[in-house]
Amino acid sequence: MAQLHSMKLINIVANVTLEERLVDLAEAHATSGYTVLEARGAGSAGLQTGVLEGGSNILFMLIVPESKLAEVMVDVERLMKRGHHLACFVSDTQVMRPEKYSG
Amino acid sequence: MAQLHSMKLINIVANVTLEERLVDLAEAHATSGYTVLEARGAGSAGLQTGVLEGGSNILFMLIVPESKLAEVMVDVERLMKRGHHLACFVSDTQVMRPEKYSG
Amino acid sequence: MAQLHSMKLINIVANVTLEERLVDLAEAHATSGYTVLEARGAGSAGLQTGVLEGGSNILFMLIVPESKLAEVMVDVERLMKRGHHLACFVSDTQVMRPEKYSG
Amino acid sequence: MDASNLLIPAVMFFALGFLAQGVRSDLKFPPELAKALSIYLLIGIGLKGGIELSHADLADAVDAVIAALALGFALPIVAYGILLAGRLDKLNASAIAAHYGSVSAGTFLTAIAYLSAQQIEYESYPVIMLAIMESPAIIVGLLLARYSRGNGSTGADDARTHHMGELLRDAFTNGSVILLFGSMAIGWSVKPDSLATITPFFSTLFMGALSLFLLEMGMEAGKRIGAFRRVGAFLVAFGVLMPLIGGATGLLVGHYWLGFGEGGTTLVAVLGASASYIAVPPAMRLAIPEANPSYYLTLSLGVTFPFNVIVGIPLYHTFAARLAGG
Amino acid sequence: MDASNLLIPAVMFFALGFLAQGVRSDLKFPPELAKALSIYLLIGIGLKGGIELSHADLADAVDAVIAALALGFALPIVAYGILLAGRLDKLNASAIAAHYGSVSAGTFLTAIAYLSAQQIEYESYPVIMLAIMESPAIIVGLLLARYSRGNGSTGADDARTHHMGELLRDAFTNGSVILLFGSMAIGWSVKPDSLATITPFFSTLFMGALSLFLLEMGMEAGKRIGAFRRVGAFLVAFGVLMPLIGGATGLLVGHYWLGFGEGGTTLVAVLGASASYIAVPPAMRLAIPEANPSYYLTLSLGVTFPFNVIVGIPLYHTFAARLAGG
Amino acid sequence: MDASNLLIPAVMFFALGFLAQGVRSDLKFPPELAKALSIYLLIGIGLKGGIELSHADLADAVDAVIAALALGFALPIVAYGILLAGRLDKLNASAIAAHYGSVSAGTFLTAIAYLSAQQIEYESYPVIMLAIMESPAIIVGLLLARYSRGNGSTGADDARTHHMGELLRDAFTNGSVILLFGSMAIGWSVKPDSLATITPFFSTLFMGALSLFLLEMGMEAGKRIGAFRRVGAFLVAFGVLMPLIGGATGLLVGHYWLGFGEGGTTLVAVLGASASYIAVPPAMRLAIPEANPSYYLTLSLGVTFPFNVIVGIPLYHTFAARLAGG
Ligand SMILES: Nc1ncnc2c1ncn2[C@@H]1O[C@H](COP(=O)(O)O)[C@@H](O)[C@H]1O
Ligand SMILES: Nc1ncnc2c1ncn2[C@@H]1O[C@H](COP(=O)(O)O)[C@@H](O)[C@H]1O
Ligand SMILES: Nc1ncnc2c1ncn2[C@@H]1O[C@H](COP(=O)(O)O)[C@@H](O)[C@H]1O
Ligand code: NA
Ligand code: NA
Ligand code: NA
Repeated sequence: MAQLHSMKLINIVANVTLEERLVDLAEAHATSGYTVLEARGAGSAGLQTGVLEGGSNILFMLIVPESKLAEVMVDVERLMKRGHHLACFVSDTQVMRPEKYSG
Repeated sequence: MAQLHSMKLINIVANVTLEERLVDLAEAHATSGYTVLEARGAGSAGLQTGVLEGGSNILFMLIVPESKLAEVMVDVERLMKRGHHLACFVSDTQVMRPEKYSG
Repeated sequence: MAQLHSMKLINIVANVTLEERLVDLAEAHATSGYTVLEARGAGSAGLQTGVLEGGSNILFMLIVPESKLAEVMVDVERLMKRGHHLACFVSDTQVMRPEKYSG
Repeated sequence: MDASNLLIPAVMFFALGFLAQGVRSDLKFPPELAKALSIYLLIGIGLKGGIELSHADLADAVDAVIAALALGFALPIVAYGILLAGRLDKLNASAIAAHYGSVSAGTFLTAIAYLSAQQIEYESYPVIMLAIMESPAIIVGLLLARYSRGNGSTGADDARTHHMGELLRDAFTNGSVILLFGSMAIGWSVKPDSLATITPFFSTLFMGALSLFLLEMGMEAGKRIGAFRRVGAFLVAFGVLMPLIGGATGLLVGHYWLGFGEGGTTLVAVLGASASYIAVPPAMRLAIPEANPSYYLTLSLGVTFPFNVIVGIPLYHTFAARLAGG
Repeated sequence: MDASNLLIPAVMFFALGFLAQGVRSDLKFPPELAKALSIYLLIGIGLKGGIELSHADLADAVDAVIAALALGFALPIVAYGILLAGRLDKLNASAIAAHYGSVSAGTFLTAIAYLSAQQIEYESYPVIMLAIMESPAIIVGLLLARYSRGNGSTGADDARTHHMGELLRDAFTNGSVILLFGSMAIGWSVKPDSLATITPFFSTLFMGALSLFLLEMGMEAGKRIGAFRRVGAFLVAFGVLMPLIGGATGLLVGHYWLGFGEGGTTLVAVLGASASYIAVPPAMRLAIPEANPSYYLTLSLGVTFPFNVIVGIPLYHTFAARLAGG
Repeated sequence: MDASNLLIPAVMFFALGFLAQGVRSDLKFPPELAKALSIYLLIGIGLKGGIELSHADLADAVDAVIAALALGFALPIVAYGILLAGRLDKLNASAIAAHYGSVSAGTFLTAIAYLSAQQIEYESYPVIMLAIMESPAIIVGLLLARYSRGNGSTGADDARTHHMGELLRDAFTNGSVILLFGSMAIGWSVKPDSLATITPFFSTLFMGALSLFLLEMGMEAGKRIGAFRRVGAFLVAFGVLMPLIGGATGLLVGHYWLGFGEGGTTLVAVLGASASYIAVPPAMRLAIPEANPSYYLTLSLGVTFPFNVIVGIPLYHTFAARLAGG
């Protein structure tokens, strides 16, 4: 197989109303794209059953080259500082075509 | 950006009827919360098309500090021992605010 | 807890029409199963709102032993070579019962 | 028995879905749609049952309830015996047995559409029996499983499902049971003119919504055929044999015990013959996790459901007509 | 006030959902279904309002609109004051206040079903007021939050929600507001015979769809009870007290200001008493992210909504009848 | 041509969705809802077509089918030529061409609503033509792509889509094709009184469901405008030019070949003018993966669909009226 190259996978679980902001964030950092999954759950903001918009989560996934991680996280931190309730976790991952993600 | 701290991400793919038990499990271990995504798939329990409750999966995600991993996994193992059909996989991940997850 | 064993988690984000092919791929390599989640997003193939089939993504997850990774990735690469628009990223993960995934 | 009787929307949409799967069409249904439709259909049945109940003869109703309980308790035991005779392990046998003691609302409603298309009258009690029959089967399944496990030790730390109290609780708080009895209570207690405000939604649309549901169920059934080899010839045969036993039992109960006519007897036969694929599988997931869902789902959804819709219903009706005629 | 008046489908399905949750039933609703139903219901209300508007007396309509704006601006300020008096932090107080200035379409429609079941006439203007009242409450909430934050510095880099222009934009492009006003415009402008083609869908089915929606909302309300301890006794008490204040205000506005009869006054009271759980929570998520959603969702959905449906509506109606009668 | 003719629910709900997107409203639709509605609408059309077919003149029906095939095969080739002339690469040209040879049920139904609102009669055959026209366009698209690829080598290991047999199979097992022909067969074969049981669901509600669907499609169309710069001026222009060519061709075919009146000719024009955004995109995803979906989705959904709904339908109707009048 083609060799694999290291990337960072940024995961953000937040209320669905934040989706537009997260998409803006992805575009601001010129990522190759983004992925969104509908989710429910619970946390400091309480129960998110996914039934009403005010109580529905998304899992927002962003693959970025390690070089971009810091700048993206600064923006995520800004959202948290502003008070938005979200869980953000970053994992190592590997891809076949690094150029695709290094816009 | 703020420094990142290591955590464990526990993923469990199981039938949706197990959700209530997994939530109880998360609360029993006082995690900061949990995330649930609807899923379909196939495995030893056969095809899970997601159409009927008896054949619908969820992906249950739990972020815990490494110190909590062992105790949580013991409970997950208990579910498997009881015969529940599930796939559980654990990954390393990093978060900005470790205190949030170390309830 | 039971000891954990290393596995590879292959993630593929692609249009829902590719699901059948990815399932065939999983079966061709005799994995213990597969998991599919509905997703939306954006990338080189444009905006995927999830509203119309032609613009709906899935996140296809495959847990395989490291020994199987290469052969599976060769098939994934073939799909990409054929022109299919997809994002594939591989992560390390750990499971309790390795025999389950080493079909 | 005239094949053209099968040319009703419910049956044909089921066949269409089955066929779409057969030709490997890329036709996809939103999974939520089937769930929404099954909730809608259960409420619709419940309301209908409640209205019937409000002007039902109490003695007859009680008689029907007792007959339903009898079927619900007896059939799983018969099924269990056959499955053990076929060398199936006890836990899978218990789980499968529970499905056959319970009923399939989709099959029942198809039978009603089938009778209506031929202007055949039917008693109202079978609708009530349908609601009754979910729970006993689940309970018997759990009892069989406990007995199969020998001492409850393995279940020790799963008190919620294994103590008798919880066992009953789970059987009666089952989602489908709540919907059926809840809407039955609503249909029974609400004044007719007030009920009339929701009739267009829950009654006028009913048969159309059923057709859409059966289209999706046809696809679901089609998807299970791939698992036939996996479950094996014996179980597939059981999936055809058991409805015949249940149907025959239902015919006798409907005609001789309850004294129903052609229509009502057919419906009781369908209650006996059909296997649950909505209410019971989730219950078994929790109560008998050791059992393999691909066994009971393949049987109830992939074998028995299509068999009843295409072959069973007309067959049971033919015999019901004979009994009534005789 | 006769309890049997509560035996209407809307209320009973809500109770059924609440009960199902109470007995920890495994009944599950597809989340998308509630979202689809709320869109459907908002369009249905909008169309109805638009049709009413097309043959409404303009002067009266303007009067109703002004009254709606007055309620929408005044009630959140009252709520804010009470919450601060209860030592709640300012940002949470602002967010909760906005919910009580706005309205709950589900509660409003239940009230309509309640009146219709007793053949009580009601004026058409409250439907228009419902559409009006979403926005002012949101605006007041944002203004209270800005004031609470002192200088807008923290919001500096979130221009989109914190500058006055954007603030108004968000309040008027809110999804529910767009649906209500958009379908109101359609109902107002489309020729009757052309509207008739969509009437079976948006009008004939309406009460049935509402029942299904309330069944799911009953479950949602039930799920929030677990959070009562977390939000504390004071806030739970506020969730019962505030609707009484809003309801009383609505009674006075409806009877003395707008001169409505028994039915119309009841509906204005319900507008005042109900708290939003569809339109406002997402708005607050963005505008006052610092506030804790579990507070405002638990209050509007878990406390005030059930209180209004079971106790409030009959209560407000009793007083409205007295006022009209006197 | 009177603009007030556009004041029909279908068009106005589409406009509302488009506008909501334009003002960046946070209005959200459950994705599953659009999928469920499109399934519902396709079945509804199919049933209607089948019923029409059952009392259609066979010779005329065959004639209409042949005309539909002719349009389905000819238009993609025209489109392909124009796109190559515009220097678009062959594979994207093939994929886009297939969309324009096929049809948009949403546009077709809007046209029917448009005609009905003006009490204009129309022939029943266009409904049948609609079902026919999905497949040929897909086939031509695949053939163009194979030819573009030169020797099939690249496809060597993708036998499933590249061998002629599979190619035809995919074109005919396409989900939309199965739904249309399947329900057409049901509408054609089921006895009227039996069909009547599902009429309230599939026919009475039809126009209302269509409005809801178009509201969501309006939002989808609005979301695509952002991609205009990406696809470029030439393709956007093509998205307006091609429906005019297809519409003109349809006018000639409808009037001179099929001898339809004002209504029928308008519908044939719409079949020619509209581009698929439900059936064809998934087919192209598999058959021409190299093509960029953002091109064909932006064109069919973001350019041609709104153009036809707002400008095209009244325009084609004006000319159809002239032809019929002359
Ligand atoms: N420990 C956790 N594990 C998994 N998901 C979590 C965890 N904590 C929070 N979340 C998710 O993140 C969302 C927002 O978290 P919070 O800001 O704590 O409300 C919650 O609704 C959960 O879905
Ligand atoms: N190798 C695998 N990769 C990804 N998901 C899997 C795998 N094996 C099982 N699963 C998921 O886990 C669920 C339960 O697995 P099982 O217990 O094998 O039935 C399945 O329905 C799949 O969704
Ligand atoms: N950088 C990224 N991060 C997360 N998801 C991505 C990224 N790039 C692409 N995707 C996802 O992969 C899908 C296919 O990618 P593409 O082939 O670029 O169209 C997109 O629709 C996105 O959902
Ligand atoms: Na049975
Ligand atoms: Na209020
Ligand atoms: Na066309």
